[in-house]
Amino acid sequence: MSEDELPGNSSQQAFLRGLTQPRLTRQNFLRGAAGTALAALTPQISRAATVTDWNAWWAAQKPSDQFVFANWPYYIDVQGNGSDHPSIDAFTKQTGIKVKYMEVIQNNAPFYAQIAPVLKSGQPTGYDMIVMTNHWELTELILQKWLVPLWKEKVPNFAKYASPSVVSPAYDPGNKYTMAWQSGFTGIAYNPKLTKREITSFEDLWDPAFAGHVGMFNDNTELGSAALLKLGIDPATSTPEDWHKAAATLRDQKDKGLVRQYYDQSYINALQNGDIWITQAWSGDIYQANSKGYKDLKFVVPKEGIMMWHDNMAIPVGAKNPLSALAWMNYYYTPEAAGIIEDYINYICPVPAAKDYILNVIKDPAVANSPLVFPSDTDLKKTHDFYAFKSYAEFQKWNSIFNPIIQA
Amino acid sequence: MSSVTTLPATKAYSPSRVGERLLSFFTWAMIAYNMLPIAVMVVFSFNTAPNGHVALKWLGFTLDSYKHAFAIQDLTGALGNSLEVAAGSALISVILGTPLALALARYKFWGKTLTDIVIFADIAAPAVVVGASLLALFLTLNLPRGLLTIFIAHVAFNVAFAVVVIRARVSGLDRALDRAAADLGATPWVAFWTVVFPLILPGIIGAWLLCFMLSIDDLIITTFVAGQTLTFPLWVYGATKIGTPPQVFVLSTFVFIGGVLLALANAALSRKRESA
Amino acid sequence: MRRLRGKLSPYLLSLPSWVYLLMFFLIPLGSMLGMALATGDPLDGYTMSDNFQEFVDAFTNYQDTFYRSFWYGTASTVATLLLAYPVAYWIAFHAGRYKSSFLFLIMLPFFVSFVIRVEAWQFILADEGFIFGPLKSIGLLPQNFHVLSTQWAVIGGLVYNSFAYYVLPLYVVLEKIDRRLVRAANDLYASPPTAFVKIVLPLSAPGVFAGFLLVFVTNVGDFVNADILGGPGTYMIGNVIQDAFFVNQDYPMAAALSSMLMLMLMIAILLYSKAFGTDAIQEYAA
Amino acid sequence: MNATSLPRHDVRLENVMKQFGPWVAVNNISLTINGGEFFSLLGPSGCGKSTTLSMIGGFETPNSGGIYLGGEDVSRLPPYKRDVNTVFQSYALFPHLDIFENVAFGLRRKGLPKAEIQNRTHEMLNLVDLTNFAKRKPGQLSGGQQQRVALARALVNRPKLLLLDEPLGALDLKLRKQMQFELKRIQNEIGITFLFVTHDQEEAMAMSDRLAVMSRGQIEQVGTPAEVYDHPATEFVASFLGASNLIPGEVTARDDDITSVKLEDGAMVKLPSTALKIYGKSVKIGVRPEKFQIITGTETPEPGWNEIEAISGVSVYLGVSHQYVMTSRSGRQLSVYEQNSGRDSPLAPGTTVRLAWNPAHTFAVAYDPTKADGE
Repeated sequence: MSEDELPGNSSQQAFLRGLTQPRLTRQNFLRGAAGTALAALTPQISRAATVTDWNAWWAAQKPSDQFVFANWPYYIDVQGNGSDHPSIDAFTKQTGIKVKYMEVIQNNAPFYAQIAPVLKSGQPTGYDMIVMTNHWELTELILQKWLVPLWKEKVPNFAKYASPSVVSPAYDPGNKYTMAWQSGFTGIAYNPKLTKREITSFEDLWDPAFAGHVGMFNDNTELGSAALLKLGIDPATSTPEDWHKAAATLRDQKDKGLVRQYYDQSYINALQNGDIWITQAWSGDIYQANSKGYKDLKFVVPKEGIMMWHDNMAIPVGAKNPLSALAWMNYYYTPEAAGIIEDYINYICPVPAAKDYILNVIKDPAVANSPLVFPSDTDLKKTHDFYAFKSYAEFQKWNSIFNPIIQA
Repeated sequence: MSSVTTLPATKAYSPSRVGERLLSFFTWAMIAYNMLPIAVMVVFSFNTAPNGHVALKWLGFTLDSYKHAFAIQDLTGALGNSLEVAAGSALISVILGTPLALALARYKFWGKTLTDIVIFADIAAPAVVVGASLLALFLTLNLPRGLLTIFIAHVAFNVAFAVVVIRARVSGLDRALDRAAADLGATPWVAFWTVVFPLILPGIIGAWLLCFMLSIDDLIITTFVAGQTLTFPLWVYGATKIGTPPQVFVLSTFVFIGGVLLALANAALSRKRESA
Repeated sequence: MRRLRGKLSPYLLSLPSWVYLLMFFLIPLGSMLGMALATGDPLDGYTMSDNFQEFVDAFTNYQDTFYRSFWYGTASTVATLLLAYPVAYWIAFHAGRYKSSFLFLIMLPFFVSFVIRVEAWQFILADEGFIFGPLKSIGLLPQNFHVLSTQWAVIGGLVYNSFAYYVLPLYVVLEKIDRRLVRAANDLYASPPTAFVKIVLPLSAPGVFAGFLLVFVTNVGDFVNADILGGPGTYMIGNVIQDAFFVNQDYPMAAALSSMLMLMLMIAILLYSKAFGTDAIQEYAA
Repeated sequence: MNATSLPRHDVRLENVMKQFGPWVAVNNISLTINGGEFFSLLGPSGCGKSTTLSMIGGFETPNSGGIYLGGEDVSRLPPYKRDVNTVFQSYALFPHLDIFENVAFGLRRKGLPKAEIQNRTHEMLNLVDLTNFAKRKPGQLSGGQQQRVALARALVNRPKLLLLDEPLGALDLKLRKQMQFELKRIQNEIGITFLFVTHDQEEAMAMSDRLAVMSRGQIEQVGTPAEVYDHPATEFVASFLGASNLIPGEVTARDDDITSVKLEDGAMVKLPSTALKIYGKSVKIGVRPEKFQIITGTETPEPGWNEIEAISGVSVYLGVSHQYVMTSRSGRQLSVYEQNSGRDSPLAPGTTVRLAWNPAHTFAVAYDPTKADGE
């Protein structure tokens, strides 16, 4: 796990760190005052990732009785009218560790933008565990060494229960930094009452009959990938040329007044309210909506294929309670915990054994037998991966092609 | 004397009576328009919310959301943060703003025009710009974003409003009162606390209330400097993305009622003070 | 000694606020400008350079967004003026002893969070909401009709949120106008409309302009209305700045855009203070 | 209050000078006000009287010169350390305090015992006849009552000197007359030195023991009201205190008793040499309008009186008198008042008359014929 080991004991390390880590010097402050706010953003500020011997680091961690868990809204089981989460309660009962559960992640990019400057300035984010999709932001976190390499001996359940689809993924070989929380499909959802016909294809998002009532994602990775699929291109192997073609068809869609809005998670609200009739959608959201009274809404796997993504648990550097976070991961990778949570959130479960638990213990066959929660191998064959950016320049290229569609 | 000439004059213009009716109707219509969103908020706080979100359709009257008004801990906590920041930042703003208001209202000094411009720029600067520039500053200073930075930012935009409100009150104050106090043996310090301060106190209270309201309502600037700390508007803004829990409407209704009562009490008090 | 203290006192009194505003308003604005001149990317960090290209890019890339923001700002401010003026006029001239009660009614929405007010409009204007839903089901409106996600929803939201902010300065000037002046005008053969145009309107001009400036500046920089009520093609400069900070992490671009916005608005403010003085504007701002 | 027991203090100004930037507000004035005196500073607005008052009160510091109160130099003491109290023009009553607290304000600043504050305040409210208003706020009082509160608030501190800055300006005519007597009565009763500032010459004459007329930052004349009225030292004083007719002329002869002056229209007039304090050749002789006797037809004036010819113009009936505007032979406009005791009907315009007056009622001021005539 360790890369460049520093010789000597920990006090020497602290001394060396003291030499290399900047403090807020007067000069620094004056430079800020004199007109640049860049001190925190320049490489002169070395990073918290000056930890090089992660084994020693882990060994130095003391067990704690709490941890802070930053997650997306409605991404865990809920009981009653508010903030009661049975899975968390069970975890606390089992381990004595309290969880400060925060629903602070609306989307990958804004959340990354929120924590990146903090990490860059070497400060703790305040979170012990975060959940990030396998988009560029996760890659960037890994490249920046802003994630703590996991101490896998503490998570034996992962090896035991994890679905093959989340073991050693391309974006994190060997699960060095991440373990999947949920996977999911990005397909199409619609309200048959309003569309008045069945939807089968990405082409339908371009149907002029739905003008002003089509929802698209404002996450440009999702947006671009949908257009690529519509054009019959596999996003994972696409080229910048393909991107331009995809952008053109998206621009066409927008210019014709088809698009109601480029949504973040708020699309589900708009879909439920009838503001949009057809939209890019995440499978689990539609499942949840169905179970909460919006029975009309339908999720489809378009004939062109479907995007599969993975949301991953990770520990940001500077975390104060990493051992507790590991304990949670280990807890999550059990059929019981995964089952309780899965029965509520209905995305794709990374623990196949949870199916039996849901079927036999929770007795919810609708979820247990759903091909969208526990997809068959044939379904999995229809899925596509996102394009994996190899550099910031590549990511910028993608941005410069797709951002103007959303922003202009 | 004047009534003799004006009474028939006003009655003579019947077109202006019609105009007045129209205007009065228009005013009431605008007040209704002004209140519409609040009515929606209050009404829908009583709507049954089976899935934990406020639904567009009327699903039936319920008091459930009121029973569980504080069930969402994050939301309650965010409201607590908001109240704390609003009360505190308003207080600091008033403490900083009162001396400047005195200086601007009572002295001519070098840099006064510049001060005027800075104060106005602070009021008029777009919130995105203020928020973004403060974020840049806090990053430079390695200051962790949280309650403290929200607090600093809120004082930064509130100070100007405090100055303007208090200054108006100070300007209305007869300078002879100071002289009279000095003449009667009060040192400037004593004169301030016995005469000037009690007389500008309504202005100071008004400024505090304004700052409090601006602060508790601020979303844009807070977005930039909040870090992981949530304020009420931030939480609500986040919740709009996925559907608003009815508690948002319930707590807002509480805040609304509390604010109205506070304002009415203040008005009644100042009326009593003025007439007594 | 006493004279010295007398001379110093305005400076001593201004000092605390000045220090605060310097540290947390002026210097940050300055740094903003500095950051706009930097080059680099979030992976490798930024370095200072005299890169004015960022400003050129900011303008060329987001020219349309700037125009749009100024169009929304202007349209919403003019509309607010037209709605607020009669109300302020009626309260100042006809509300008699209920003046303060009416002002209180106008101020009431301030007791509810801005976001919730905007969100309530999302509720009210929803395609299948309690206004358009029934109209659609009885066929008065085409199924396809929607106000949300159009520029009119954004402008409408801006108008709603600035209404009270405009009534107040207008009320302040109108209330100060001596009613006898109107009588004098009537006496000198001016009909009520003429008296209004020749006497009341010119005398209320400072309030009209002060309110215009405040509302305009606030609205041009807004992003919440566009975000909640808008659709594709209603992006305002505020949204772009927010994205540049929080989505794309293009800090120099965010800084360049902010600086340009601030600069444009400062020019407007300075022109105003040249014309009307800085005292007046503060008076009506209160 | 045992007012007569209060010690009386004199006030002395020595070469006091006050400048605001380039503007000289008070130019090197010296003045002595006797202890127990009712003294007025009279002059038009902008003459420097208020600035002088401000310096005595301590609200302004002189650029040079000294102010002495009972022999003590107070010129650089702040107002709150001076035994001087002021009745302000606008009264400056504290709107948030009731009448009792307004009056007690100064005593509380001195830190007197509570009982004494109670006693002295009530005593003073009694003196100004406001005992029943102690619990009211200033806003609930009439102008005259407010004025009395202001007076009580200042006097209760038993100052060495009371400054009154046009305190009657805000009152209507009837109330003003009443308050003039009231002020006079109180001053008599307690005997404190009063310094009264006003631009109203009638008010100043009615109330003052002595007065000083100021113009352009300087004192033009100091004296009793009668001295200043009957023998104004300058043209400014002559015209500021009541109406006067000023006619240029040249001194032709002068001895210890009588001086002869040849007026511009050729008439010769005499006046007592004591009235002529100037020794130049060119003078303006002055006669108050009420001193003229109008002589028509063949009537003759009293022996030894001065006499000039004039043509009557328009007249105004004022009840007790008729006021005429007449034109002298040299074309000068003259103002003439005649008691309504003799003539049945006013003189028709255009009537040629002679105006006669007692030489003792003649005064003279300096005249520089090279300067444009001000009249």
